[in-house]
Amino acid sequence: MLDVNKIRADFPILHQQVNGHPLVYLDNGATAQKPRRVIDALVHYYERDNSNVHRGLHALSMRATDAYEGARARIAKFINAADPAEVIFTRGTTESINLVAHSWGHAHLKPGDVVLTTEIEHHSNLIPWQQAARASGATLKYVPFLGGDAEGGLDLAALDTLLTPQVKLFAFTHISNTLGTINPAAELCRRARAVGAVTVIDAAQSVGHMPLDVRALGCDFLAFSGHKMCGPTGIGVLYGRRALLDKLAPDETGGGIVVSVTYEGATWKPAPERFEAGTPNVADAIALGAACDYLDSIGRDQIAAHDAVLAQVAMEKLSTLPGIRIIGPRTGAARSGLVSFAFEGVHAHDIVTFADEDGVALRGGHHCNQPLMRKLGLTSTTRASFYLYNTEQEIDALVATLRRTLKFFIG
Amino acid sequence: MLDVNKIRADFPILHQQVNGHPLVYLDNGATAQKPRRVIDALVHYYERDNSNVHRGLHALSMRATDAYEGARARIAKFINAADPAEVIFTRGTTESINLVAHSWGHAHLKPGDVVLTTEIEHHSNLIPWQQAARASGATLKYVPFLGGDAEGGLDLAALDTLLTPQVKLFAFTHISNTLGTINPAAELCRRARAVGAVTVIDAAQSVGHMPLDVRALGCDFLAFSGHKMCGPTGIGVLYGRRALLDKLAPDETGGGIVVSVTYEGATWKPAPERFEAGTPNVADAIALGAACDYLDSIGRDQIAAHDAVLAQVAMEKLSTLPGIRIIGPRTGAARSGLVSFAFEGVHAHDIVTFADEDGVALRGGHHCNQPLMRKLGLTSTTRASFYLYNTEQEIDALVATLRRTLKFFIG
Amino acid sequence: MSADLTELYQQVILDHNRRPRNRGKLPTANRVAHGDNPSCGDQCSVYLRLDGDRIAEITFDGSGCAISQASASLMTTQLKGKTTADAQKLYDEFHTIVTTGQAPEEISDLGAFAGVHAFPARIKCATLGWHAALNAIKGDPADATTETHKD
Amino acid sequence: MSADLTELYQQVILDHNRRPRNRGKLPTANRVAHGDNPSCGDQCSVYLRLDGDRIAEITFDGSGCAISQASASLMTTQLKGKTTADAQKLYDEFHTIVTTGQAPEEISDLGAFAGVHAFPARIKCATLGWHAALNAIKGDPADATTETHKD
Ligand SMILES: Cc1ncc(COP(=O)(O)O)c(C=O)c1O
Ligand SMILES: Cc1ncc(COP(=O)(O)O)c(C=O)c1O
Repeated sequence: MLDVNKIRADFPILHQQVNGHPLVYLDNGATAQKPRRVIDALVHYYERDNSNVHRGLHALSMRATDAYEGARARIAKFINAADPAEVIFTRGTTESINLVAHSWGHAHLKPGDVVLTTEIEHHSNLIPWQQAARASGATLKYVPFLGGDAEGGLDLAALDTLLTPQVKLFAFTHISNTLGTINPAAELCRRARAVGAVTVIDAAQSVGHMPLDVRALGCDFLAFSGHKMCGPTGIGVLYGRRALLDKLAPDETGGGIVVSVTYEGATWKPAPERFEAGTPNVADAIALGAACDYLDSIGRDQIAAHDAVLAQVAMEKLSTLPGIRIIGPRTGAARSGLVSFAFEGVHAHDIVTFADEDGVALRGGHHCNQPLMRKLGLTSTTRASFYLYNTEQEIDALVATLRRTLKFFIG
Repeated sequence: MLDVNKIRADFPILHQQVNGHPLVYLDNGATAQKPRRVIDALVHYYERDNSNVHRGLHALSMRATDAYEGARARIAKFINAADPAEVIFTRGTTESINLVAHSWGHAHLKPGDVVLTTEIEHHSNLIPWQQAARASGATLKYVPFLGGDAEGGLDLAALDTLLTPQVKLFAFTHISNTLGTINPAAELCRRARAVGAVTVIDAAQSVGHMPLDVRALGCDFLAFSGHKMCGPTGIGVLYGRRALLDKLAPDETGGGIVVSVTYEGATWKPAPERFEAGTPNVADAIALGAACDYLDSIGRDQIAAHDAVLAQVAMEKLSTLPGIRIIGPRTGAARSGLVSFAFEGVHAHDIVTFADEDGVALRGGHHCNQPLMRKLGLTSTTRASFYLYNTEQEIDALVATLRRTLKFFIG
Repeated sequence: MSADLTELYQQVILDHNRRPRNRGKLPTANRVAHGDNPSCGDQCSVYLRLDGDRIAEITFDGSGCAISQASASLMTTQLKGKTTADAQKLYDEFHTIVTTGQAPEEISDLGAFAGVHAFPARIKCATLGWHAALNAIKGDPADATTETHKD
Repeated sequence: MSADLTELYQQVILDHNRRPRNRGKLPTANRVAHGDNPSCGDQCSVYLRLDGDRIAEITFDGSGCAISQASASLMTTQLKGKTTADAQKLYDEFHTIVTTGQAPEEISDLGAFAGVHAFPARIKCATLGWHAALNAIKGDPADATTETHKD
């Protein structure tokens, strides 16, 4: 069990009033808050060690380089990568996926090939593949999702038909940011590997919320963002298997990635440098390492259990509200710590505005999932998403504010 | 005249000992240090306002969005852009240039076209154009540089011949990071425009060091990094003229840039959103706005004058050292606040290591300028680069440590 | 409920949200335009029958929050029978109302949207239908995406 | 000068830097390899004449800091006449010296590089020539880029 009071003390932002009420932050699916330790890592860096990395031999530059490469090693450990060189720093999940779609897609995709993804992807794991397919002449196909109690789960029977030898790459989300579905990622990788497809996991919603081991998952690439796992904005990771990275050309080029440059051309350093053109986001990478330390000091297994309990409690309490439709997998199915819901006749944005009046931070909209929304017959949902610092009392506050809103709009 | 003592008090990092000596930080060409105000902006954001932007209607999200868009407007003012929408946030100069090379290059370059750049460019304003030329079949040409007293100045006579109607794009640096050359950017833009070429200015070394006005320069694109102008790492800007941006497709795709998405395709929002896929680096963008406030509170004209005096004093004092070769334009020519030099028989890295023993932070190497180094007949130089917090006493410390080093190696 | 929120969700707005006027496609329309609010997913289509420079008939269709739906509904009641020049003038007044909270005396129901100014993120909702209507008048087939406009 | 720096720039290193041994191309070479230190621009080419598994002759060429040039120079004096197996063994010992600062008793001049361990950023400089030599022995035409190696 998490000592949530102790944890809350680590997060300065939580201790504020919003519109006269204590802040109830239930928008963790969009971004997580930052513990003191992460903020301190930034301050420490800028007050003591700030310097450009890699190309410097003076004390600050060596300290900065050690801290930056130390963060890379720390993150490699966090996801159990075989080699720190498999951790490439990016701006976030979106950039990580674009890097694979551009560099890998450009080198490997051709007409007749199939890129496979699913119907429940975030726009960031959807549009880059539409673009890669268009640029190469490959075909993009989607694994459909199920309805009923397993709503939002992938149709694994359809996968049998879809996973042909023409499939060169299979990109799927670990956890759906709208439905809360937890996909059986290791199984999906195993089956993709069986037909020779490269796998890309969108771990934006999972890496900070549950134990994650890239070697146990057996994926080729895995993308995530620091800001959703208590790290700073502007930093994320592309994990790639070394054997694949060493054969890939860089997407962005410039300083820091080259062995030799003439006016005619350039040769590349190996990974990870090859993929990190320009001055990297040193401070935020270091602070992301601090976020790993923080989460591991709490325990991601504990966090996952805590998230699951809150989601369960939330679903039970929310289902007492008149006219609510809760989206995503029901009892039994694997489900993460977020709950999306909708009411007939009251729009998500009005709900979010009313909740904000009571200090409750929710998200309403299409959650960067427009095609999925359409399939669900909705234009938007309201989403409450939980993390290690949330409490059952906060769920009561959520239910209370929703009840007031419904009363106002529906009577 | 700058009140340097007062300024130094704003920079926590400067008040430390390195190897038993007060830190003398002369590596500003690589990255600048951060004033308290910039660090505080980060802390304030993470302690009070942190939230995802754009898609949220709760208090934190609205505050974060206002601060993020406020930073965009602040930076637009800093460079005198006509419209905040012309400011696109990137990771830094390198990513900004890659964005133009990819998006603009892909749409506009074809065999027979010429991309023009110069022989003195940083790898980040060189390799992306080599790649764009290769991908499109265009030819890459270089404006040569001069020797003698104007060493490193561009050969403007050669430009007459080079600037033909085949030139579709001309990319050049505002200030050379190795030579200190200040290019006549407005004139270069004017002449490029006369043949219908689009202009890209690498302002990495200039924007934080002198007043800069994109409309007075008359450029189409301009790229810079936050970390070299007292802002945080991981944030930079691509300025683009609105008329050009609105016709450009995004390079990276994903959440936040779309109007409508189906399983078949997507349509883009206008600039700047179109070019900022995924969760942006909110905190660092806001802190970059704070860096603009800070620099303007001092005055960039004042900073430019201070830099120039230090460079002048440094060149005079350095020229007393036996066997020194000072690189870059001499008396009279436009010159920024950095000085590169070399000694026969003592390698830059040994110099930097010895200087570090005395607390003096220098950079030695090819400065991401390998082809230029070769043309200069050098493999590396040592560079001292100045900023608003540096003093003449620090130049004395520099000269003293160099003298000791020369004594050790040469006798 | 806070005063701001009561101001935002005035009776007239709730009423138009519950019972939208002039909702649905217009079979006789000779102009149509569509508006999107991409950040939140609100959508609004406006159908017009222009008779010379007079708006003879107008309807709307779409989905979104109470503010966007009520605003589109109320707009149709205000624009019907007006000239296109009047429509632009009314929009300018409406824009002033939602951005400043200042409603001129003579303006009746549109003044109900004065509360929006305290919720800047919702201005886009309130103006979505108006942007679509003005685009329809202009005969501009491009989507009226609220984020291209400076509201 | 600090003790660390004196340790780094030992007399034997300065001597090899000032008067490099076996410098220049080797006309009779049957093996050659090139090494790069991309972060700092140091370069080193090593030329070998292998006679069976014995290094009959060895020279180097390149540019870089005192550490890299002295190390390459000293290396040539140590490897000449050795078998390729001995060369690998010597490199392993050298690597231990520069990463730990511990020089075994019996090793003579190579011990001069023990001071490098206090300057981790310079380990790449000290090993550059060695990487090129081992690649030449292996007949590996690929550049020995120090950043591919875990020093
Ligand atoms: C002239 C010039 N251009 C481009 C760059 C690249 O900037 P960044 O590494 O911040 O992307 C630099 C700095 O290293 C520079 O000095
Ligand atoms: C499942 C999923 N994938 C991708 C993303 C995109 O992450 P980012 O915006 O940090 O690039 C998100 C978050 O918005 C997400 O929830």
